[in-house]
Amino acid sequence: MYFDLTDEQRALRSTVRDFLADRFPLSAVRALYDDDTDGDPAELWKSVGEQGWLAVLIPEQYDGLGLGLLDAAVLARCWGEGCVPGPFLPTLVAAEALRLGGTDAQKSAWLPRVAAGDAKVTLAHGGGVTETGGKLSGTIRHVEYAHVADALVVAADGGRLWLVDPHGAGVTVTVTDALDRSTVLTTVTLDGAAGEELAAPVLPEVLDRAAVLYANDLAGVARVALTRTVDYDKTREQFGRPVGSFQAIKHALADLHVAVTMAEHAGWYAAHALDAGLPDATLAVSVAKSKAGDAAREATAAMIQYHGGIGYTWEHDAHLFFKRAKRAEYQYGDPAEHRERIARLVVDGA
Amino acid sequence: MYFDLTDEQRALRSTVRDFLADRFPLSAVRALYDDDTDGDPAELWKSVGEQGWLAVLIPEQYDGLGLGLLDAAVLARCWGEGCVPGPFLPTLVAAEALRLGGTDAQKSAWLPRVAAGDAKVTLAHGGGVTETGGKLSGTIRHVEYAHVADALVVAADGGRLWLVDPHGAGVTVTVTDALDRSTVLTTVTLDGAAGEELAAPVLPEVLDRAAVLYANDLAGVARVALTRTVDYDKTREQFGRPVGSFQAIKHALADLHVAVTMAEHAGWYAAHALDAGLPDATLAVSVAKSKAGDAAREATAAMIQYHGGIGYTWEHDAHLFFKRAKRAEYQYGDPAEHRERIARLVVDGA
Amino acid sequence: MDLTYSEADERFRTEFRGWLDANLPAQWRERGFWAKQDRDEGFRMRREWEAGKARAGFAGIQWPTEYGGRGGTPAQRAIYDEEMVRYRAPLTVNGLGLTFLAPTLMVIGTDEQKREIIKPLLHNEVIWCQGFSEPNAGSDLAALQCRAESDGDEYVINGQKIWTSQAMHADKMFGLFRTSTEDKKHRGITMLIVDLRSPDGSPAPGVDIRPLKQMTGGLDFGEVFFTDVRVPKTNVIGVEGGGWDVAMLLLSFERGSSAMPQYTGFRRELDDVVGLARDLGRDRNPLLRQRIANSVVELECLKYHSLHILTQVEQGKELGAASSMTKLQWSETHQDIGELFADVAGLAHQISGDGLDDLQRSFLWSRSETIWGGSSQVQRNIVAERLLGLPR
Amino acid sequence: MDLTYSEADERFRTEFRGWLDANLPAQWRERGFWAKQDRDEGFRMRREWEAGKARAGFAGIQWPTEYGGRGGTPAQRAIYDEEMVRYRAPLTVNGLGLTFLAPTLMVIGTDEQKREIIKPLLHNEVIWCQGFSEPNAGSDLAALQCRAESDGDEYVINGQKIWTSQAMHADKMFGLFRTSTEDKKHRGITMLIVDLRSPDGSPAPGVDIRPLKQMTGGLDFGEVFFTDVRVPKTNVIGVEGGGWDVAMLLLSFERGSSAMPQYTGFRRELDDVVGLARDLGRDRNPLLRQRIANSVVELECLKYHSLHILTQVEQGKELGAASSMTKLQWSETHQDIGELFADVAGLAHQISGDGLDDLQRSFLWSRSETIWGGSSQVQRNIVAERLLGLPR
Repeated sequence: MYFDLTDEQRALRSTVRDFLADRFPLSAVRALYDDDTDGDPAELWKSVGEQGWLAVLIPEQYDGLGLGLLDAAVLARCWGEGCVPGPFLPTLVAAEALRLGGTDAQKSAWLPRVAAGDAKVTLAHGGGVTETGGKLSGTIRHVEYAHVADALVVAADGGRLWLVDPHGAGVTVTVTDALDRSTVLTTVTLDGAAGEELAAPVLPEVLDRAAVLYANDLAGVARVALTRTVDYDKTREQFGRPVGSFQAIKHALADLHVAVTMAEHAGWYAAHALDAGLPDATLAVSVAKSKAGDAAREATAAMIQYHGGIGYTWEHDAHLFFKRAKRAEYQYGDPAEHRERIARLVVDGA
Repeated sequence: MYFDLTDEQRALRSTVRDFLADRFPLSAVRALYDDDTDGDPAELWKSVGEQGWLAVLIPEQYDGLGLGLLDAAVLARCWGEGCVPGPFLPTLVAAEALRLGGTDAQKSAWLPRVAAGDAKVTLAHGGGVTETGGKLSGTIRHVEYAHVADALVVAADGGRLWLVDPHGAGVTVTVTDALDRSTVLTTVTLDGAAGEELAAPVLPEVLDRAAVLYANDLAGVARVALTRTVDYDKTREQFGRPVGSFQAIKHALADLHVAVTMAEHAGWYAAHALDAGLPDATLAVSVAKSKAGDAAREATAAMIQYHGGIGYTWEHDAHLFFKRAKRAEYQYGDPAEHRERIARLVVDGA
Repeated sequence: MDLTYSEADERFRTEFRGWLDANLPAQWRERGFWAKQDRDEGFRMRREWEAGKARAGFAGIQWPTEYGGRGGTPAQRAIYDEEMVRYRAPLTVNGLGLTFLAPTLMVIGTDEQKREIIKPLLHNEVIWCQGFSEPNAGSDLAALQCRAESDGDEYVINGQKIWTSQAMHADKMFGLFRTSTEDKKHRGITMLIVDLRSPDGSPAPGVDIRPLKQMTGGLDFGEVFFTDVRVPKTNVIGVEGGGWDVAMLLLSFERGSSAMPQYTGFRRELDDVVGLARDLGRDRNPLLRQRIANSVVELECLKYHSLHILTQVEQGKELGAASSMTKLQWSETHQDIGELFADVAGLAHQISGDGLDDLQRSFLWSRSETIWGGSSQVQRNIVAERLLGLPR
Repeated sequence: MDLTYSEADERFRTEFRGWLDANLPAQWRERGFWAKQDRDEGFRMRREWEAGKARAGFAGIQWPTEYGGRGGTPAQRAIYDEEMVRYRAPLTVNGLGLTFLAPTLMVIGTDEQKREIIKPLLHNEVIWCQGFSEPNAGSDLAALQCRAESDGDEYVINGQKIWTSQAMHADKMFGLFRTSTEDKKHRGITMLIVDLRSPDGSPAPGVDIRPLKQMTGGLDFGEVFFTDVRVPKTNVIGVEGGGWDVAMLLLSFERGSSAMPQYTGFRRELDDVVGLARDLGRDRNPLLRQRIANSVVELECLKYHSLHILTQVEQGKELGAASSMTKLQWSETHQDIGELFADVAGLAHQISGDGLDDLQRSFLWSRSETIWGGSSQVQRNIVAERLLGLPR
């Protein structure tokens, strides 16, 4: 019985935190908000690739580390803690589709490149994409970083998955202007684009794994939003007392600490449950994503409220957390959708 | 423009409050909890009849006062404030069915008796009652005070209303054991019972008027629950300070004060809207009932919590308020049902 | 109960609607119109239009005619507010002056102040901002530090103000300044009028005005820095050292105002959310329907509450701290509508340029509404202590 | 992460299940069985059964064998808790003694106290209650007033205790009494053992025990009044005047306990609510489904949290104030399940004798769970100050 990170996982977490704080602190994230670049910091991507973190879930035979989802979740949480931008999680997710469902050729072609940080891939799902004779048509909205991707994994109607070249004929990628600029959301339009089908329709498994990674991102967002607020309210004075000594604020922050702690536990449990194939793994995925979405929304809203006026300015970090939390809340199932799935499991016994 | 009670209505409220505090204080309500009587305090009923309050909605031609629903709402609110038992509201509601939908003969037979306090009537609805040749069959649960009623107004499938003699053949009334003993809930079983049909299927109008009366009862429950808690917490000390000086408790009580105040406004508005035939009357009914149900549930739960241990005892009044609030919350539409009706009005434009 | 307006009041409504029909450009009423205008140009358009409205007699509805007001009733004021929102007429550009400064001067201003300030304010000849908050004095005004040191017939101001609405467009500021550091905290404060602009419109010497960007990306607030700015002592409102009492009087004028404009505006915003739900085929979703209905409940309650407040005002009753309830009710409800919008739109709530921009801005902006003008925490303190009598 | 139990632990589970299969009467496991028993008779049945369980070696799972315990691991303790709930085995009748008194004595008891108290407690030869709360000292223990005045080798106790669980059945009390009014409030307190019964089982002279009826109608608490009750000084636990520290030590033993029993019990209760929804044809209602799912979320989080706590205990780590989080999580979640039950049942939630009685009682009882054992307000203070480090 051991419910905690291993020493190795803790060491990884320290390394990643230090690295990100050094290479991509929040000031760099804030700079992205004022930039007109492509929103994908190239140097950060390069360094992350060099660290080998993109290899975390890639099997050793494809030059990866062959670690578990829990290890990837450790990374995702660090990403959330720092509101770190770039197609890191999208690439992990799309590479999971290739790992789980790709043909040997597809895996050999792509997984080593992903592991080395040489290829960016992203998952385009949730649109109404139809396929006729290997040609795909349809529009998929809110696809992360398709504009810089080397390959798209496209989910078509019926749950089949296709590898699509974003630079190929019949593919248009339009960047949209999202509130949260720690990601880039694009619209992918396919008009008879050539697709190379994956060997297995593994979308449900991929979506579950994505939900766990984003739940951990959200848990990281929530924790730092709370910690920053607690620290600020320990020293900021109003009416001659630290704001954090007012009981109404203390109690609100205490309730958030409970909620965020539960989201953290749930994030680890769900990752482990998938790794270990526990019978309640599906339930755990939905528990983790709904709890993390709720906790992050509340913690980041509290970050604004309990910083007072300054928390509402462009210059303060609060809105970076708030906007990222609000974005990731809806990715891979929002809390209400995951609760309905829990109801299907628990009420309907489905 | 005048949104308030008139001087007459305020005077009525004072009279009723004083009367009830004198004749049926909370100690008498508590005594009912330990009694094995029929749960209908006969003397209270007699005095209320003598005061003429049962006549409030009865037209003058039937020896009533011919006042409006707002006046009846003033009474209902006083009833709630004191957790007053007895078939007062049930009789007002069933008499409305007779007033609005009864034949001339039915009105002449019953309304003067109701106005004088000589007859108790109650509405039995929500069951699956079928009618064949004037004979009614079916079971209706949670009918208030049918065991002491002189007449039942029964809603049958298809929305038709029938006057039924509770002592007649084919009628069985069973008293059930409800948590809230400031009412008596019965099960009425009809097995080919004789029914005398009303002239018009006015059930929807009756249910709306009942919802408004019960909303005002709930607003009264909520207000007194809050006031009692505020008063207690002003003096009760813990850690050397009045409990009510702790900011977390202050803020919770402040939020409740806003909610209860809104429920009070909504209760008056809905009654007036029906009286004046305002175009938003239906919306106002559902606003009032849902808001009052929510406010009363929260205020009475807070009454227990913020009294500490004593608030949880049988001897303290808190549970009288809590149980009444919880009962009336589900009568004539619970908050979720009324919100769905609001959605039909606002979203569907129905 | 009588929720009808008098004939005179309804005549006023008809008259005002007539004026709006004739004078409010149709495209101004379109959703998103103002968001598309250049900020300064938009301000100029609103400033001029509002001045024309004042010249036509539709400003200062309840103010005495001697100050250029209309001398109308509280009900007419409510009708005015209602119609302005119903017509989607532009918001006033001089709100702080209209709501706070002018009523205060009517009570305690010198004759000269009344004459020189009130009417020009009503006609937008001078735009006013308010200088209360400072970086370390938000909810806690007694802690403010921006100094005004006495020097002969003048004060010399040094320090900073923050969260100053309209700072970028204001000509003058009325604000609180510390004129003594020896008295008790809230005794050493004086309310002063400060010219922010040189005759050519540039900032006056020693005045530095910087926009403060919000998380919406908008620039509705500013910071104002003072370096040796000289102000004649005739610019005192009330008396030296009496600033705290003047501020309390000034803030009390918020109380009488009903929340009918918020009601009308937010109901329309909610209608837009419902429309969006319909467009997205999510209007049958039972969870969203409950949430929509709940916002309707809270807004309708706000309406009833406003009618009650209006009655109290018309009856000349003291409202006490009721405005804190009003603020809590509208600001918290508006925040819920923002969250509802996001849940209806899903990930699309993130995307600008999709026709959602107004709702998106409102969603973000509503996060500030529970902070400025007395945070929800401060309002709850007031409700608990002044309305419920709970101990400090 | 490794959520499997060791082979030894799983062997323990098998063994314990075997004992339960053989020794727990089938009808005891039926819903509503205990509610139907006479209160005193039910207590006697549970007391004897539990003593038998202790004799079979299934008690004091983690206690050293020298005290009659099993000498097991924290994991075995968790398995024991889990199986007890899974089998619907009756709750212990000696919980306060088991959870608090015995572990405290193991640390600071005299040899005589250890010998004379712990094993008889484990075998239910003596039933213990706890005398902490007083009418004016609920959350604020330092304010307690029940006096124990020194008189030679004895103390003379006068005053009252309230909210005393098991008061009607307890043989002895361990409690906090004021032995000095001169020291600082929390310094003049001493932890004493008091005999409540005469040899014939009637209350001891000067002891008056009254049941305290709760809003459920149940009698789980009592009040205990003392009039000149004499207690030998050897009955002090720790030292005179050291009661506050003893109490802190004593309460710390709650920390190590995981909330697996609450998890298992509440999940089963939630299953009953789901069953009820199905019976009433309301299991397709999307609002109720969200609420059910939300309770599942909170309970599953409680499970994960408990596994984490268990790990910390097994690693010998200091848990600090984490038990306050645990208490908040389970008590607030249980209250939500109560409200959910009422919303599923509608008006029927009011009616007793309808097969809903267990859920109905739980619904009401859950209202007390956020008050006793440190109210939610007190727990939030602890979380804020001790876990987040916010200033007092």
